[in-house]
Amino acid sequence: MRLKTFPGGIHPPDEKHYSASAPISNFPTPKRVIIHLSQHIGAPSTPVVEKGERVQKGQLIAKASGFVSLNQHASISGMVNKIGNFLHPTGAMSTAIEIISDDQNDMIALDDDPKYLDLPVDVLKERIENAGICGMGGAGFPTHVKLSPPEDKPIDTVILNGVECEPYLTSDYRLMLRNSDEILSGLKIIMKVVGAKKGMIGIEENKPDAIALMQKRCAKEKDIEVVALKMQYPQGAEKQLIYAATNRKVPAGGLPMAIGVVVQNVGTAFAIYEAVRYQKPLIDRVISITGPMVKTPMNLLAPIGSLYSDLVEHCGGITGTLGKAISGGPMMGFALPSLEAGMTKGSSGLVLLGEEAARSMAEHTCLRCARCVDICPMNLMPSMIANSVKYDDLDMAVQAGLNDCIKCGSCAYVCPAQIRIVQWIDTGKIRYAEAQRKK
Amino acid sequence: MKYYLKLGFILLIFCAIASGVLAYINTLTAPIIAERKAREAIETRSALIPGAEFHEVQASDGSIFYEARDPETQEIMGYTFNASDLGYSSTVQTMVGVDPDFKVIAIRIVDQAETPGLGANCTSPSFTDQYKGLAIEDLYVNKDGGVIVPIAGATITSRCIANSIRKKAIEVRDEINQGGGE
Amino acid sequence: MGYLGEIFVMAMTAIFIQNFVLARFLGLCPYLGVSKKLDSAIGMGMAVIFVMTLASAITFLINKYLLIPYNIMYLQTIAFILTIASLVQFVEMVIQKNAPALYKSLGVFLPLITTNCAVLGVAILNTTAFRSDSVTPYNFLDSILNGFFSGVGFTVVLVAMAGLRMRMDKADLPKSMKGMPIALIIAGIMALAFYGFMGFQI
Amino acid sequence: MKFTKELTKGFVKDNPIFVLVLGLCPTLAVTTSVINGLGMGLAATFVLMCSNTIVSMIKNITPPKIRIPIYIVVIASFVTIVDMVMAAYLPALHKSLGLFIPLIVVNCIILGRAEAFASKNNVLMSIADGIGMGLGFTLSLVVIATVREILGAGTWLGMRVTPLSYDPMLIAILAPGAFITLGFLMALINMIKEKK
Amino acid sequence: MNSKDKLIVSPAPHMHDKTTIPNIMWHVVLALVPALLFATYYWGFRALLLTLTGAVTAVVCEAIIQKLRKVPITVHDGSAFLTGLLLAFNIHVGAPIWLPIVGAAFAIIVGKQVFGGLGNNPVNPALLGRAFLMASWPTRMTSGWVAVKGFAMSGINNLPRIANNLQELSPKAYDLVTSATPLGVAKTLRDSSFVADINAQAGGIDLSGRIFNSLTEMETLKNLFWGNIGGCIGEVSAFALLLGAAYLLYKNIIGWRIPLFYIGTVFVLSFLFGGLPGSGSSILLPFFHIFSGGLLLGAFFMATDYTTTPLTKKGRIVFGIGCGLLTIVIRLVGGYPEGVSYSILFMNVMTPLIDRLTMPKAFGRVKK
Amino acid sequence: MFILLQTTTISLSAIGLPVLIIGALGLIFGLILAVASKVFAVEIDPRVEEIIEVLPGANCGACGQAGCAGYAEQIVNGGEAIDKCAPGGSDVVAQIAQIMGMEASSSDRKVAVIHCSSGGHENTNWKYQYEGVETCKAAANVAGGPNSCSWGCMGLNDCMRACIFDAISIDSNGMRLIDLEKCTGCGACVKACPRALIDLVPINRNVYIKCSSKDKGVEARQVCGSLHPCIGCGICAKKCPVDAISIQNNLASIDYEKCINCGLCASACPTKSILDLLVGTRKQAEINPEGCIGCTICAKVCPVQAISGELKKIHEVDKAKCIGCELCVPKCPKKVIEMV
Ligand SMILES: Cc1cc2nc3c(=O)[nH]c(=O)nc-3n(C[C@H](O)[C@H](O)[C@H](O)COP(=O)(O)O)c2cc1C
Ligand SMILES: Cc1cc2nc3c(=O)[nH]c(=O)nc-3n(C[C@H](O)[C@H](O)[C@H](O)COP(=O)(O)O)c2cc1C
Ligand SMILES: Cc1cc2nc3c(=O)[nH]c(=O)nc-3n(C[C@H](O)[C@H](O)[C@H](O)COP(=O)(O)O)c2cc1C
Ligand SMILES: Cc1cc2nc3c(=O)[nH]c(=O)nc-3n(C[C@H](O)[C@H](O)[C@H](O)CO)c2cc1C
Ligand code: SF4
Ligand code: SF4
Ligand code: SF4
Ligand code: SF4
Ligand code: FES
Repeated sequence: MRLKTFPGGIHPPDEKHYSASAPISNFPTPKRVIIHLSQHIGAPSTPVVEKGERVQKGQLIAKASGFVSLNQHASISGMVNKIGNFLHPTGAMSTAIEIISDDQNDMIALDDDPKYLDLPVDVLKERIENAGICGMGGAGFPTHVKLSPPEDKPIDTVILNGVECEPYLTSDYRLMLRNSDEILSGLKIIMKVVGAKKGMIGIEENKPDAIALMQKRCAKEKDIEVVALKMQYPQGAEKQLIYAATNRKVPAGGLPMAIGVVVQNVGTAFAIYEAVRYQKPLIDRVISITGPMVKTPMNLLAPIGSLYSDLVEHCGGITGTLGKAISGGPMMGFALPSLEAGMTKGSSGLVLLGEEAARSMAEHTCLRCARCVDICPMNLMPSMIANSVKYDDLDMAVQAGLNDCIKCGSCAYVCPAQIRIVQWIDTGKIRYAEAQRKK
Repeated sequence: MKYYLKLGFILLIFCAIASGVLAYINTLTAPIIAERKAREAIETRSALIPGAEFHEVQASDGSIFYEARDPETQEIMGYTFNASDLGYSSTVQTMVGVDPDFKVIAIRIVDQAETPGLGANCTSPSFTDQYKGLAIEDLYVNKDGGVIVPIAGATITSRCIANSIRKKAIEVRDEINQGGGE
Repeated sequence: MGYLGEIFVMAMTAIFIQNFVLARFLGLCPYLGVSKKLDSAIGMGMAVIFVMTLASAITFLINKYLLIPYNIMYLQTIAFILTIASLVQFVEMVIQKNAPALYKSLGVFLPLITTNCAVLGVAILNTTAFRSDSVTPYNFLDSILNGFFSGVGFTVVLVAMAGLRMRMDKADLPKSMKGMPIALIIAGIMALAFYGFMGFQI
Repeated sequence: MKFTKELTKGFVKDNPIFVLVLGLCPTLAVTTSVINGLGMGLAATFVLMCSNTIVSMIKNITPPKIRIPIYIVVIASFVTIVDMVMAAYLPALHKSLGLFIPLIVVNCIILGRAEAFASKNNVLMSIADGIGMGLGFTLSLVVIATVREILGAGTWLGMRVTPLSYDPMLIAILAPGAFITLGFLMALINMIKEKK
Repeated sequence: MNSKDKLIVSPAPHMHDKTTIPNIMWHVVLALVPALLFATYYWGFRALLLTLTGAVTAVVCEAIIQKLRKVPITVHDGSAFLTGLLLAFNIHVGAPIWLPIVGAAFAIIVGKQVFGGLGNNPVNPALLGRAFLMASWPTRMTSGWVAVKGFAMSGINNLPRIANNLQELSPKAYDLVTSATPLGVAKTLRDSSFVADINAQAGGIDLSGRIFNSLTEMETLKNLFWGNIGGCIGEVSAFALLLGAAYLLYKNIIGWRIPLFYIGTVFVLSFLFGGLPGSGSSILLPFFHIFSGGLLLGAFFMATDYTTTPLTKKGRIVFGIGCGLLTIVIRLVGGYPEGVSYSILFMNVMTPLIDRLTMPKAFGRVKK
Repeated sequence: MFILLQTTTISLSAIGLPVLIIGALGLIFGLILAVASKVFAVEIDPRVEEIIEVLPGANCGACGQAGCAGYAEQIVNGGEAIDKCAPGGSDVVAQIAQIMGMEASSSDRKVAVIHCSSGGHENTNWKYQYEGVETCKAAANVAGGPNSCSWGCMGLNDCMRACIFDAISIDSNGMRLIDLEKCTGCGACVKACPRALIDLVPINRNVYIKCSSKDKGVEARQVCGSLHPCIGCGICAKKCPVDAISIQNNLASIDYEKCINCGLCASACPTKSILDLLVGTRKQAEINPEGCIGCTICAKVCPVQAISGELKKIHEVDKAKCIGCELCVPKCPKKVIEMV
């Protein structure tokens, strides 16, 4: 069978060998956690605890400040030490709640509800909302919002995103191997919530055991299909995945629901399952600590807010001189100025690179080689966008696709002139927003 | 309405004065120009067939050529005519003098706008002198089997000159022969 | 070769082989002045086509029915330029009043063209031009067509120039080359590229 | 003095070609040789001077609505005079300048100066302006033609100035060479300006 | 900066493909080596000398200009070397040594550096250099060509097949087939007065038709393929060029669109119109047009120059077709026997417009 | 072209005919244009008309617009610069400026000032090694910017590139320096700086706060590389004789409506984060006893009470106190105060 995929795209080395064979292990309760109020797209959450207050594991410490916002829960028990500015995994400073562990590890009570699938949709949604779940595939969109499509946009298909096309990262992969049943249950919950008939799980061919396992689990499910995909970056991007799996194109500027699709990360599905069945808030997730500089790369189930430095310590520390620490994957992740950042619900990995690998070459003038144009999965003109932004021609940049870019980084990856196309595009988007505001 | 008329009238005055002045100057220069042109033509002809007296002849197709006669004996010394054809980037016009046997006496390029340094070199004597004494049937550049060495890098121009003279000369000869026959 | 063939030759000659700008050196001021933006270049080009066609027609008539019969060819320059200037100004006023949309995209360029060598140039050249057999002088229709195609030729290089210059706006040119120098060098390069059409035997 | 100022400004400060970039068609078309450049320059100077004079004389009796046609008529008259005189006395030059003599009419410098200067200044100043601008124009033409003639034909004013072994670079006297030469000359001027 | 001990932070992506500019350029140079070897084999040391002279001049000029401009000197990236190399490839081996020097200097200075260097030039510098040489010293560029030892310039070796005693029958025809390049012969055979002449000289037999047939027969095509003809240094052997082209295609350095549509257009048009006026067509005709002249060199190595060709996929198709069309038009009715360089130059000039008109629609965007 | 009149005598027809014909053409066209200008008249902004009048009417296109009328239109409605007309030269520019009412007087012109002394180059403490697009705007967006101070200059010169008048340069300390002569106050740099460090200040004000940090004092000291951060201590505000300084969010700012250029704040600032351009060049007031009538006005305006004297008695300046603000000089009714 010809594997499905999308037009364009690149083939970076997948580098998953560092951590692919490490099963998920538990990260012991850390000394302190830093829980950011902005772990998601939308308004930052509002703290409901004060400095000096003791909190239980799982206790609500910040609540959503609007519909498109999120609840945050304590991921360990202990004392609220400070509410202030801390390093965010995106590299910038941002407001967070610091909790110092008291090693009690007492958790709020959970109750099991094995008949969860019979609950009414409202209750399901409410449990998801209460649990503070946002997308765990990277963008961090509040899941309860995504699962409330307007009436006039019926959803017929839910796709679980198990692609994990970013090099190095293996958290979704290991999660699929460990919790395949739970993920499947999560998918069924999502399908029920949005009323979809069909479910799909998209997995790339470089994870054959995950494909096999999922196929085995789905063997009896008529409405659920495992879609094996050709290896190609950025297959995991929503629009590309939808096209690969269903041949439908999300309209530019539109959302997947416009064509009746909802995409959720497999980790999100797992969190949804836990939230619905046990009413467990989202307080931990699987994260890959990997890369050539990590002594023993691992996939850790760690409390949200754990410091990257602690996680690295747990993995045996750093070998050699650290050049760059990337929160997320190397294609879209953020380089950090230090490891003292608390992980968020969207932190799927930390990649540590040596000096050599971290260095990049200086920008040259665009050669117009058109490699970027050829591989752009969104069919844009990356070089033209970058150059137009550089010379302040925003109109041209928009015509060349500024606003359609998903910032996958494929263009910058292939550019022989080392042009930081994505950074130019980012700058362009900021300037464009400024210009729009002025109008 | 009066205002418009006034405007029109002012412009009229200006135009009138201007054209009056120009017309006057024209009456001064026109004769000089005309005379110069005529003189040039005569000079060229005389240079081609020195010492002759020229008589205009109208060919049956309306074109004009000249009979050169000895001013004393009235013996025909030859003919001159203009030949032209499209060269590389312009029409090249040549004035040719031939003897009564239609062997070339001399040629002169009278008008051309070929590429300077290339085709435009056709006016140089080193090119035109080659024609002297050639029979009109032999007017080919060497690439076409004749003896005329083309101007370096401008075969097209050279070829056009040779060909135009040959064709025109044959026409003129036929004309004369016919006329003579009658 | 029928008349269609003649038209084809005329078009090829005017557009590519004897391009007004690149080979005849006419209309250089707008070529270098109005080629900074693609949109204005297109507007200008259209306006030039219009004016050149119109001027070819009217000057042909003036030449044929006024200047030649009364033997005052030496007044050609003054008669032509007066006619062209007045006519264009008149047309401009008409368009501005009656078709504001057209005026915006095209009419605004009209005054720019009045005093442009290309227009007077085509008018004068028409009076001495021959068809491809190099004996038949241009008739009324020939003149109009020649004016039209010459305008098209102008437009083609003007628009191409605008494209190239917009690319140069986004390049790290040496400081001293910015502006006119680079435009002139591009013009030279274009002229060289058009040499491919030289010596066509059509 | 104001008169000398008006006279000399066209040479460098307001040079019509290198600074104002006007009247490019004749500039590029006739500068294949110095003699042509000189001829064209002087012809334009004459027209410029005369038309400036007349325009400045009649400035008070021209109604604005038909100002331009009147100026054009004035200019065209002088152009025609130049044309006829040149044809009569300098036939060779007349032939090589060809079409570009009548086209002096539409040379932007001339109408521009008539409008911008002569129609607002007195006769003396207008004459100074006309001569100055005209000579500036001529000067530029000669400079360009010098470069082109030497490179492209190996001669200057018809005299051979290069060693016989020099194989002239034809392109300099062809169309592309005209553009490129002017481009580089202007870049040179920019460079000198920057240094200052 | 006093930050050497700090972590490196840069925007995503943090991985990069290994391909760099020098990498690409030197690969292209490598792909041209077979052609250079063939030329050296055929014409001896002089071919090598001219080529290297061109390349080195280009490098030196680029270095000098960059020094004057006070920008980093980047001659190691090979683009100047490549420009010089390709320029010299477009000159015939009989040319004086100063020709590639002057041409390369012009190509680099006017063709590239005045625009700010690599990536900014509007037209192909090497071809601009060639056009400059053609316009400046047409005689030098078009005379003094040298045939490969033991072969005729036109590639027609089997003269008896045309006529046993061609030299006596028609000296003009003999001259033509021995001393003109294949395209030169084809062009001359389109001159009706010439054709009438030689046919008359030969006493009424269709000499021109015979010559043309010999030109397009298998044996001559073989000579064209291996390079046993007269021509410019780089274009001589179709085989060597195809070898290099295959390497570049395999390495993904050049795309397939431009060469395919360029050659495809030439194929179709020459099949339809490539014969002598009035004579029929043959499937060998396109091959004659493709293997002769600089078409393969142009299509694979010069029409694919990144900087001067369209960015968009559709644009590259338009570009290829445009080049093919112009090449054939110039070859058949133009003023030169060969039209590759001018057609590419012309399309270079049109490139910004093509790019504009063929902007792709973003994924998911519908046509208005 | 010249089919010639073969007459040598000046005949009537040789001159009369052309006069008639061209004259008629002139009459016709004059009429047409005159009538058309009435019939097809279009309302336009009178300023556009005025500018058209002023422009040379050569329609050469040198301005890049569609002829003179197009340019005039663009000046009035499109915000085009007024100095683009090549044939017109400088006279025309002046005339257009008048029509557009654009003459700016030079005394109250504003110039740009950079409120940061780190210069983002040698002096800053770095948070990380930045590798990326070398513009401030782009860098500001990568992990909050490469310098530790999140308020300070990153030194990637967006301002310098934005200035088309070449007014910004880098001094030997790596600081961005604005040439007050060249600066036209166009504000391009103000817009360009992503950290909003640049501000337009009247040219006759010579004391600036060279910091924009809103961090608390301790923090500011830690992160600032230049060691001249504003720590918001408020000493300057207390020292200011005219209350021109206010402290908000740990940062001092000067109200230039009030500032008198005395420089007291600059000398008082413990972290030396106030720049005083006039330091060392200030003169002190001296009262010429000959003319002093003892009106006490000067003593009243002096912000530092450096002038003393009784009513109707000769006043004196206490050199130890005078700060050289020159406030007294213009107030003296007898004009006997001089700065020496
Ligand atoms: C402003 C905004 C509004 C969104 N609204 C919805 C929504 O109403 N329904 C939905 O299913 N997804 C919604 N999404 C989520 C997107 O479909 C998508 O999942 C999210 O942007 C992350 O996708 P990515 O990681 O591929 O970028 C929204 C996203 C954004 C940024
Ligand atoms: C370039 C790119 C690559 C992505 N790769 C993945 C991926 O490998 N796995 C994944 O789950 N989400 C990936 N995403 C995010 C998805 O687009 C989408 O947001 C997500 O699957 C939605 O699920 P969630 O809301 O549960 O996170 C990627 C997004 C982009 C823009
Ligand atoms: C810029 C340029 C100008 C040319 N001008 C002429 C010309 O005026 N006359 C001409 O016959 N060929 C001209 N040619 C054509 C070439 O020189 C052509 O190769 C030549 O005519 C062939 O003749 P050959 O066999 O003597 O080299 C010109 C070519 C170029 C590139
Ligand atoms: C596939 C390929 C083809 C190239 N072809 C040319 C060429 O034809 N002429 C040339 O001067 N440079 C060529 N270059 C080199 C380089 O692109 C050239 O110097 C730039 O045009 C200068 O900006 C080529 C480079 C590549 C990668
Ligand atoms: S332009 Fe945007 S969508 Fe296209 S390859 Fe680059 S980052 Fe990806
Ligand atoms: S890949 Fe880089 S060099 Fe190539 S066109 Fe895109 S931006 Fe330019
Ligand atoms: S950009 Fe404007 S305000 Fe800023 S320094 Fe330059 S001239 Fe002054
Ligand atoms: S723009 Fe702002 S941050 Fe950048 S160098 Fe200038 S003052 Fe500093
Ligand atoms: S001189 Fe200005 S357009 Fe020709």
